[in-house]
Amino acid sequence: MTMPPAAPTSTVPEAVAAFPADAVAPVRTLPFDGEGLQGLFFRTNGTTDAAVWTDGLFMLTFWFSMFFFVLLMGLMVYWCIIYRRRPGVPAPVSPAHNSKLEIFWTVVPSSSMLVFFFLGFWGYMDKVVPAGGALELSITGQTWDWTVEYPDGTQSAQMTTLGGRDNVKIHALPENTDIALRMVSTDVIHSFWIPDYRMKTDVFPNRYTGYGFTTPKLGPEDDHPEGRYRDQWVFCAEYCGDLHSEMAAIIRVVPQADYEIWLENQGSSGDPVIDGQRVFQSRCATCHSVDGSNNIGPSWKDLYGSERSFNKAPPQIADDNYIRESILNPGIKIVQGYQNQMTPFQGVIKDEEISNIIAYMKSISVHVEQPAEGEAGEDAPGETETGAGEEG
Amino acid sequence: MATIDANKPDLPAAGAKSHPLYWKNRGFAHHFRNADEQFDACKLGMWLFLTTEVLLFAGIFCAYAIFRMLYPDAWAAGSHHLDWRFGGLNTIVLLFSSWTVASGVRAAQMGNNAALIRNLVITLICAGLFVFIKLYFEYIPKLSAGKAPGTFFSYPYAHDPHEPLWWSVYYIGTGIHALHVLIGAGLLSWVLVRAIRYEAYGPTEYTMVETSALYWHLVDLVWIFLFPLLYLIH
Amino acid sequence: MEHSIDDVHIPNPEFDPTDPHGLGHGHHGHHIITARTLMTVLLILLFFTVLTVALSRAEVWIQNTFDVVLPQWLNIIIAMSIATVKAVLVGAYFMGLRFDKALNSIIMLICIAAVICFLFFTSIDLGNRGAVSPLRATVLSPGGTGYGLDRTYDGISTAASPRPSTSGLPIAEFRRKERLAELAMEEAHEHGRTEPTEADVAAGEAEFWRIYYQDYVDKGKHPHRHEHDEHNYFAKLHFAHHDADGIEPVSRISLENVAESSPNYSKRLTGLTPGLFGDGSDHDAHGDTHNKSPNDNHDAAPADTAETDPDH
Amino acid sequence: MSTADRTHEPDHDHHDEGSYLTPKYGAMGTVWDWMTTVDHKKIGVMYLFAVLFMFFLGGVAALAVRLELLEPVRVAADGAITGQLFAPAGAESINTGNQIYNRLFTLHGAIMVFMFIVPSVPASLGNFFLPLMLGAKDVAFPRLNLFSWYIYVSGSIFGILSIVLGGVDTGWTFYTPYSTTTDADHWRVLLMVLAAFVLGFSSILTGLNFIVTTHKLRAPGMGWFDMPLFIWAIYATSIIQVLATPVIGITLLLLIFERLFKVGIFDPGLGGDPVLYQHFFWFYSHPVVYVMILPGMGIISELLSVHSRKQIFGYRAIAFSSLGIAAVSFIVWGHHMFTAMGELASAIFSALTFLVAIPTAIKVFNWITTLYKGSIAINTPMLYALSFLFLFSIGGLTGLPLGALATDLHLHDSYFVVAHFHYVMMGGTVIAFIGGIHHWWPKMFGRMYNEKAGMLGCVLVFIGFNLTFMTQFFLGTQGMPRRYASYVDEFQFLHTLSTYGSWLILAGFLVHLFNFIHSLVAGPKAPPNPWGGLTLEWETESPPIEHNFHHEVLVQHGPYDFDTVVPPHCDERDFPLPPQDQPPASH
Repeated sequence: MTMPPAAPTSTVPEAVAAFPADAVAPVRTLPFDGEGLQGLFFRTNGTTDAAVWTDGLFMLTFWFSMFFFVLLMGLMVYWCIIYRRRPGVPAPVSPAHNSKLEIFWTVVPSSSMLVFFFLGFWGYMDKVVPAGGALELSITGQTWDWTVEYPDGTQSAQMTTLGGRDNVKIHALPENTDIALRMVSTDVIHSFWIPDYRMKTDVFPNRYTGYGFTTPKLGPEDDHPEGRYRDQWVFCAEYCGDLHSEMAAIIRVVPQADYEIWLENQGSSGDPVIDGQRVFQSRCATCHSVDGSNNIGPSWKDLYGSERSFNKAPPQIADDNYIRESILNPGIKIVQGYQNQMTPFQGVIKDEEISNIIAYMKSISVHVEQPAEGEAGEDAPGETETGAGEEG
Repeated sequence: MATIDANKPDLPAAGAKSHPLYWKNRGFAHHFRNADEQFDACKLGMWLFLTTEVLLFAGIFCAYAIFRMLYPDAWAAGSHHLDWRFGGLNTIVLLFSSWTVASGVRAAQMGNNAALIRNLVITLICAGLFVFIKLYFEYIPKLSAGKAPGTFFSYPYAHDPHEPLWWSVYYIGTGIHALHVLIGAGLLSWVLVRAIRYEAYGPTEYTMVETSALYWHLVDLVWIFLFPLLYLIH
Repeated sequence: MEHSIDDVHIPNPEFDPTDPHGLGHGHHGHHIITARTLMTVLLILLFFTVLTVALSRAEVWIQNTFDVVLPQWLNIIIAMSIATVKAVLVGAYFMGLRFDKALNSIIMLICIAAVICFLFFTSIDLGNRGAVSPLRATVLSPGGTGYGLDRTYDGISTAASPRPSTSGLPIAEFRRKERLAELAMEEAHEHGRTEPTEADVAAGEAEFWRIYYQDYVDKGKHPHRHEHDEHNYFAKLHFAHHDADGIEPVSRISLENVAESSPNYSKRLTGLTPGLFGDGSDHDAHGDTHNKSPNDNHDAAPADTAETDPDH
Repeated sequence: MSTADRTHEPDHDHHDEGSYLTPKYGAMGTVWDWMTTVDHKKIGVMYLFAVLFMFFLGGVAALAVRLELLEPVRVAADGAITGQLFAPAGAESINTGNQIYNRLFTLHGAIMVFMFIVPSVPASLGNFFLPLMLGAKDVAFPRLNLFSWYIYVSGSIFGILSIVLGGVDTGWTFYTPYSTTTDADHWRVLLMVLAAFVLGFSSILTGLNFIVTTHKLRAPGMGWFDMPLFIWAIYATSIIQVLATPVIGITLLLLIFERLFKVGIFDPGLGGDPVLYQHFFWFYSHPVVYVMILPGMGIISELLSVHSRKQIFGYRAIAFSSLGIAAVSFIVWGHHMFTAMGELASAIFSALTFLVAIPTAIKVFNWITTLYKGSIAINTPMLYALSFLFLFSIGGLTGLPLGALATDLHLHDSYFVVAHFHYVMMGGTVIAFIGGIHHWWPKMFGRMYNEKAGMLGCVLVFIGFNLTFMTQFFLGTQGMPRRYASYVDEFQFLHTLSTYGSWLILAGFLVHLFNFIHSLVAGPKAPPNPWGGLTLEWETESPPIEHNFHHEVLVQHGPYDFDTVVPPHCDERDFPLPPQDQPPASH
């Protein structure tokens, strides 16, 4: 495993270490630390005001429902037993309706519905309106990945394998901070769901949506061998295609100081190959591999400089221009054997990132003369999740 | 089969033509109690069907209203590309045909087969005229200028980026309406053929005329709203 | 037991077994509308048609002659009221609802109620997206992102209009650029060049706008309709209102003023900052917004335009 | 119930007729006879077998989906992929397996919604029993009825063709822009959309037919409030079908245009709006939820009343609540889109959504009160009715947190929603449907089924159902999104339980299947009125004769007057009346 360019110093907790801190953990689950019945429902008790409100409202409806359910089912079973049919015995005459009773059981539930509506609406407004001065994250949903951009333009390059999936991006957030999300999609509808904050909102192409939440305050219960943090899942909740179920990310709530170090470590390393590899990991690894295996898209291994044949275009050598075009406008030339599934990155990706990607592709291609045996040339291609797994 | 049994007593033959479709030879289906009930049932069924047509067009009107609200400029610009003279002419054609159809129903009720045939023929001519104006003076020139829906839009001098949407709504709305004109014309042609060949409709048997006429009026109704929305409001 | 499908129960003139008391005999229940009524209704309908057209033309005339821009809702209310009156006439007389069983009218009313629900609630949502956070109503790129346009559909011939890959441009914008390139190329060919020079591009652009306004004038719709021009998205991006002769564009509106000059677009596009994510002065928080806009590479991109701070 | 023997109408009596099932024309002739029949009973039976076949197809897809979810997909330390069932041999990525999974759940949803549950009760039991219960000889437009059957068949063929060609992965909701861009190089999605479009016409025509029949063909003496509650439910259903289905027609038509021509109305790539599609879609698809459940409610009203031999409690309240549900269903569709809509619309729709709870609650209260002082027979239909009350109550009550905005933002598109609508759709409609089939089986086919086997099947389905879907409530609240081919390890235990439950459901349905086959082949002959029902269908023979009734019927008592009327064809010793010293309360 390559040492990260900006090696974590001993003062930096391992949990917020710089790229690539992808220790393989094949089976690892997030904690189940809720209490009582509420814990059974939600795994962890709500940590923020909005989440606590939601849990409370949920439990209120639960006990309300439970009351009526037990009452009705109890009566049903009881009457079925005592009024069971006996041959030759008629059912006694009983009234066919009772206006007072019927009005009673119409009015009472109706008025409680009003309460549920107002409680729900109150909690809703709490969630959709972020606090003023919140830390604003800009989120782009894309098949099948979330790109989270911090206010300074940084994007996470930290990956892990967790709960059975590769390339789960980790996005660190400072504890006890107001966060506002501004979200947009580049292709189809997604939905950004953080179950721990009990909140989701759909992410649309060509239109902004957003919501806000507050990160929890960390306590001793969040201490791990690698440092103090709390992981929270992000899921895509609106069906978006083949890898909908893989469109997950982790929000890692860390202390403020760790957050700043982490943010620092996500910046450019100065080496285009390393940076290109980061872009690959954060944007491309869902669909492309670098070990030669075919995924949704062609593998990048030995791609650069090879001759590509297309469905509806004359063959071409994969050079810089081709790669640029394929990133920005992938629908123009579709490699034989693949479908037109990639989202155009036009307007999404920066020129610098494209150059880094090209540098990275060159470094893992046999069609390009590699600079020298050693450092970047050989190790970079092995620097994938599976390669790391073998070593770990 | 439960309901519609053949039950043919001797026909009162005086002056009647022998074909079973001749209006005096027509009875009613066995599961109805009398002919009036059957007539009412058919008419009720037709009205219910008309509600489904209204709701079908409601989708188009809804798309129109929503995008008008969101992109008023595109709608204003789009409306300026339409010529009110053709729209107005078509409105008059349809209103006139509605009148002839209503007169046709009246003729059937009065037992005046010749008038029924005359009215139906005029109506069908109006239907043809409507479609001709639509195609020749509207669709074809516009399409050849590139004012087409969606990606087919190739008119470079658009005034608003949402203009392709306007054309989508325009073509879908008027296109589905024109389709209904054709369906209605088909129904009326069938009535016409039966009126000519069998004298099938008279005072006691004009269900088919009445229901086809209702359909035709609905087509007219839809156009009464489409015309100002597309041509006049900007 | 024949399975005859047709209506064949013949009422016996002497005795109708299904109606032993003769209650259902004859068609006395069916109202026959007089020819005079029908003709009157037709004339009224034609009158209203002429009226609605005349009122619509009058509005245009007033605007062109007196420069008085009547509000849009007036136009809509008048036209729709007249259409409703016409529809009621057709329903009541031509379709006979007035003389028919009430049930049929009730069915139509229920149907119209459903239509109103449909329109009302749908427009409540789409018209109020920005009620709490203006951001939610913000369209990234007016006219679309171009995504998915290059997804071809093999089974269908698209020869009439090959689906372009617009590189993230709205289709109208894409066609405009196509045309500009064509015109530049024509200019180049005229001068015997194979590649257009900068001068050719400029000449092509001038030609484009000439046709643009010519088209306007030829249609007889507009020349002095300020309201219209104010809302003219492409025109206002590059050129001011036409000068006296109504054809030659004279000056460019600078990009910064676009939002101000267009109430409708500014409302949607500058809704970014106030409300949800700050107090309105916090423009920097959105400085990176246009990075995500697929068409930010194009100077005329509206999202870009509106989000751009004047001092940018 | 007694009939007025109108002796002066000899041509209206059908003394010598055989059962509608009796073949009269030889083998080929009989097939042709069935294919061209305008008899509502035959059409109803054909619908019954068709929808049950679709239920089987959709059920197979459901089982496959559950099987895949038995284990999470994991990338093991050595890079191997475990827990993925669907990937063909040699597949290198998770991708292939996911594609198959996505097609399977779409298949499940589309078949179950469009081809099974929407036509299920109205088109089969409704077709068969609506005219019988009204005392009519047929529906108002018999040929239209046959026509809508063929529309249904051709729509289903389109759907199956689409599946055979490789299936679609849009989800049954066809949300744009995914549905307009996926599988861009193939006709499959178009075929499936076309199938749904065509099936809509079948639904409209059936509903139209039933409304006219109810208005015009009630037997003499049958006022609106003498109609059985099943008819009320079907009537309300038909109103929704007629009013809502055209909107899905235009929606799917626009979707077809969108795919073929890229008109852009729903496509953000062309400036259109994907949320507009959702409004269009749910304006139909929310009311259609009540198209699914209302007939089930109608069945339950019949079952509870007949098998507890008891006046239904609050007849008018139940009848009007059916209409109330139909009316309210048109103004609550937005609760499917709380995560997509603006705040104002969300608030309005949330408030309106709670209106639905009121008529629904009224129904449940009335049903349970009906049991009070009844003479309750515990047999298969009654067990199903009781299961319905249990499961439907859960389904309804779990709608509360989904209607409240704050909780919905968490639960939307999660397994909680999946569990909720399965409790309503399957725990409600399917349970009622199967109960109804048992209840009317003797009438439809003239054979009794095995009561013990029926009860065993019911118990298995009930337990299996709760195991399958109760767990999904917890999955949803804990954070499991729906339509996931794979999931994180936290959820494995509950998913495994759920999959085991699905096998129990399968076992239950297999018991029913064999029971029905056995009954058709070797069941004992059914008497005309085995349960002592008072509605008109028990008046005629089992199975009914071709013209339904020997005489024109004249209604002389209400459908639930068990206190005062000995059921037709029944002995008073078996169905004793209560002492008549006190006047029965009438409604």
